[in-house]
Amino acid sequence: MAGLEDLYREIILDHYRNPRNRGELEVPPAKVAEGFNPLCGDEIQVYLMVTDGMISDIRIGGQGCSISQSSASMMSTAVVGQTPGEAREVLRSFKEMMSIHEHGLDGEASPSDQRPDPSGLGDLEALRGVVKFPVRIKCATLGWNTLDQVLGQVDG
Amino acid sequence: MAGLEDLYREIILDHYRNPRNRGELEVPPAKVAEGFNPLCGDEIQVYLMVTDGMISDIRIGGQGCSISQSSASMMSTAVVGQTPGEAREVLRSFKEMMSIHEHGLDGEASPSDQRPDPSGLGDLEALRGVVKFPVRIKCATLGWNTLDQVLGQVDG
Amino acid sequence: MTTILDVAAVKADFPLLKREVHGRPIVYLDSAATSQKPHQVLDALNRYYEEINANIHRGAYHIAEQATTAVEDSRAALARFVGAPETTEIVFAKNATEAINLVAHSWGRTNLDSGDIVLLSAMEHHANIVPWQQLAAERGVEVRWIPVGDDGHLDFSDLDRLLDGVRLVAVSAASNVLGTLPPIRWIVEAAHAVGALCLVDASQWVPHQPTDVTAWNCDFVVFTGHKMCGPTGVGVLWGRSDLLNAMPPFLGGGSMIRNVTFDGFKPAEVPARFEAGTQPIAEIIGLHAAVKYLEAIGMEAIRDHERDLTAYALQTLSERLGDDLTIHGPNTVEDRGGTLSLAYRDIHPHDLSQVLDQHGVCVRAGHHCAKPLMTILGVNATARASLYLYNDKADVDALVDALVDAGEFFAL
Amino acid sequence: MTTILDVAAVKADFPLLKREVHGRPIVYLDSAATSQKPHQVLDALNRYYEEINANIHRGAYHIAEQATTAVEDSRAALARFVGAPETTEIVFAKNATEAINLVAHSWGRTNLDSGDIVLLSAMEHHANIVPWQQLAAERGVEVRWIPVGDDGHLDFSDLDRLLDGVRLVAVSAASNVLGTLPPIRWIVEAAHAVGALCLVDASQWVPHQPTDVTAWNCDFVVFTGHKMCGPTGVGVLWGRSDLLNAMPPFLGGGSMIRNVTFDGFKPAEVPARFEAGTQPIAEIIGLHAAVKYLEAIGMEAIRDHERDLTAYALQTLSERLGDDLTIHGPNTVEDRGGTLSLAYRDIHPHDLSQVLDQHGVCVRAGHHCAKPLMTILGVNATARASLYLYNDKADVDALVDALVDAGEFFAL
Ligand SMILES: Cc1ncc(COP(=O)(O)O)c(C=O)c1O
Ligand SMILES: Cc1ncc(COP(=O)(O)O)c(C=O)c1O
Repeated sequence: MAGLEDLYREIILDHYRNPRNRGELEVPPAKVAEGFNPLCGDEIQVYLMVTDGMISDIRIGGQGCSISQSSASMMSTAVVGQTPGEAREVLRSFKEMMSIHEHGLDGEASPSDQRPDPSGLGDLEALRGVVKFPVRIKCATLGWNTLDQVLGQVDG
Repeated sequence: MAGLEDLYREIILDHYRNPRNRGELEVPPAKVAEGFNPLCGDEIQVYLMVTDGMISDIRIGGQGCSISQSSASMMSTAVVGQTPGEAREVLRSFKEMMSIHEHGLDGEASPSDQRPDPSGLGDLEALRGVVKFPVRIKCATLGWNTLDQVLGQVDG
Repeated sequence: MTTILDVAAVKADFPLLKREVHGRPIVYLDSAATSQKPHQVLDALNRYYEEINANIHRGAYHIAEQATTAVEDSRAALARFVGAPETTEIVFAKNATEAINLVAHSWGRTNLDSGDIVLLSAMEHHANIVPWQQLAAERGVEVRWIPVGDDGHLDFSDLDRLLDGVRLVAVSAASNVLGTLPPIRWIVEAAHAVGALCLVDASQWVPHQPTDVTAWNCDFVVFTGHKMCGPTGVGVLWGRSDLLNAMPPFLGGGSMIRNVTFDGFKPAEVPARFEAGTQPIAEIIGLHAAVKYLEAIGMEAIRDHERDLTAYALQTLSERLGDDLTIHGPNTVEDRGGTLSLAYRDIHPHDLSQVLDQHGVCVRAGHHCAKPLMTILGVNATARASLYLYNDKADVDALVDALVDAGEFFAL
Repeated sequence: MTTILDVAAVKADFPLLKREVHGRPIVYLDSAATSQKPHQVLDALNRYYEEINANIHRGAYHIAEQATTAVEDSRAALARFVGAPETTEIVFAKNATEAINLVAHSWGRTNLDSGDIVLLSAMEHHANIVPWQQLAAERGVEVRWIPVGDDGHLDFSDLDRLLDGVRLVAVSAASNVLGTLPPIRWIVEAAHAVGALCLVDASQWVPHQPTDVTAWNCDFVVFTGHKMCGPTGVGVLWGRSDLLNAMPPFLGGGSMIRNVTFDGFKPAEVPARFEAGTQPIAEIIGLHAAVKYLEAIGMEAIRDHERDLTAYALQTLSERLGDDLTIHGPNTVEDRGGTLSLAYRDIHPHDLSQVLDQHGVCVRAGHHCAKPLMTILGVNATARASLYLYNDKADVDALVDALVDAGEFFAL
């Protein structure tokens, strides 16, 4: 049985209370994409500035729950300074961590829950507990899906 | 529990084997209407000739099961020689006999099943047992609903 | 004559309410999303499958007749339950959503064209918005909105102007977010006065209050089985017979035809015309059991019980949580149902409902399929607690305790 | 490796097959209309309602998560069961009929216009006829027919000419009247060769044979839960993801949106886009239990069992009833399923099935929602006996005995 502490790790609450890289960037030169969680109405904007083939700045706008906000905040610190290709790699690893496999009716943890960290996701690992709460996965991935969209607008 | 003998009274089988007034009439001067039982595909044509305000001839065409065929045959003998108004009255009485009220899940007979004959339906009374077989009610009323249609084409 | 509802006895009828969540007894406060089911309904489903399961309207054999009769008995019971003049005015659908889509496709696409206006309230559920927006996108029908005031009531101050040129008014009898109970009879009268029809989305009304479509004098009513103690998979459209008789079919397939040839088809009579394919037979029969269950308790008793409980909730919440808590919508029980949309401090509804879940308290977090209304409230989401016949004061107390606990958790 | 089906053990799983009718054990031979349900499916329904009943995709609380997971698990299981490449290609509907209507409305009204041609077989069920005739009446789409030969097979002799200008071929994988099993893979190839898509109505296939939509290489497949040991109220559409992704929504309402504003809505991703309103949650979960049940027995074993039983039926019927009996459709088990449409002397099918009912034997009488095919057969109706995994030789014997008795009754 998953408890609150699996979901609300300290680092998550910290990013929620003190979100990193909040705000906007001027578009253009930056790019922006907007994501919705159609289930709960959360929305998020991801602003991305790529300079010399590197993510030189990223900003997060919008509203959401602690999970979507902290996940986006962590995401912003994880990808800033990376190339778009590297960011896509992190994105892929994160989404893989979030992918649910067969959950039993009794909410057992999925196999991915026990796997060691193959990807060096670092702090983002704290979000692993979200897979025990399938409904919240959409919260955790909202920012990332929006990053995916905005990355689609940049080359390389 | 209703048995076969409730449904297939001897007089019904007789009308099925020896249908009265089968055939067609020339249209015009006669009127014709066609009825379908959408559930089983049965179809029937009722030809009606009204002369001097009286049903001077009626013919039944089409195909159907013993219940729909015998019911139409009995109907034809019941209304020939009547005025359209009198035929409508028989129609009303017959449909009333056929109307199902609440049947329990265990197929108890409906109240109308026990009622004495208020209408002088005569031979048609033999069809009363059909109400114990709700699916067959559409068979029994097919000819009558078609009569209703063709009566709609005549005046008076 | 007030009937009294014995809530302990009622609660005992609902198997799910005996379960525990996270080691605590469940406190189910999400009946606006879907209600729990009494064992009487589950028994009816099992009885159907174990004794008379057969396809309907087509078999001459015994169990097929029993199944057919059971489905038609359900139709008759539903007609009585909502005060419909004719049994044939009851059309079964898979949910309220399909029922509204049926009207939008069949009546709407026959009667509405470019420039025609549909008037909705701004507190409608998406089920009563999107079908009309589809019509708008497809053929230039205009959608207009009755605004919602700060008090959570519809604002009729500009109604005359809004009604100008309107062909259909489509409103909810009870809001699934605010609990608001708009004056349906009065709205229908206003609609009819300008020659418009009125569709009432009674999804949040029929489970909680006595319903009389004849007294409402409206034209279409929809509601959904799973919110009224019935199974999932069945909804209901009631329509005035003259309207239904004039409407073309929506879904095409088996049972809705009078004849099919290589050249085309002729539709069947109403209601078969609108019931294509194998119906949700078990679900229709289960819904009948739900209606019987509700009738045995009495819709007046249910309404009174919920009103008392709502009053208790409004009072307790405000006493114990004070200004930390906002309850959206009307604040007196006279003009609201037991659906309470809450905002507690600045805790996001999703997080709130997650902490409440640890207490076994089930509330819904989200936009409740009413995004336009959310923009009026100025939020993305609310946490919604909704009461039903099986809830009691202890449930309300558990909600308040859990809210206090959530406040502490996120204040850390 | 042939798995053997233990029919006595299977029969014991089905509560309804233990009942009596008119004092005789029931002999259920109407599975083409709807199948009986094993207790495993009823148990799953009860477990859902008693333990995790909650609306899905919207609640953060525990039982809502469990219900959501259970529904998505069912989707994944169905995808595997029919060989779908992607789980998101499985769309839930209320029955096969709605699934076809979904394609006709969403894909059809986007892609077909006046003069475009839809090619159907002349043995289709009304569910796969009327939606296309509606499209024909609405926008001048032309419906063309693959004829049926005297042998009960589709007649492809003129196929090249028939395919000219065709945009969609829509055929059944198994006829619900004749038992015919048309060569789907070959038909799909022919359709694709002229740039047409192919929709397969697998309502009478999926319950009885291993299914592989990838091997068929077709574009849409529909089937219906209640014919495959599942509950009423749920059907399935499988569609190629590139097609589904390009299709607009059909029913509008909750859950199928990405966003709704006063100005309009944006649809959600596939499959949510096509699942408006509260889904048949219990039914989807019950269907999963049915899939597990069928998989545990093995679809090959079921197919082999039915083939053996059909061979036995064909032989026994002809031995004992001789020329008094006509069996419509293919007369060898290699190219037919266990659906036997019968004509016995000149006894009307309705009367036949009525007498059979007195023996506890359930067969269907009527046009089986295939009126165009009936005109080809030159009849208004047939009596149809259809076999499934729980039927045995004793059931076939009971059918023959009852037919003999009916012959005597009406010969009086
Ligand atoms: C071949 C075929 N297609 C479609 C259907 C329609 O299925 P449903 O009534 O469940 O929509 C049926 C069964 O009635 C069928 O036999
Ligand atoms: C007011 C209102 N209308 C319509 C609906 C739609 O009901 P369903 O999802 O059963 O179609 C709901 C519930 O979701 C509702 O609350």
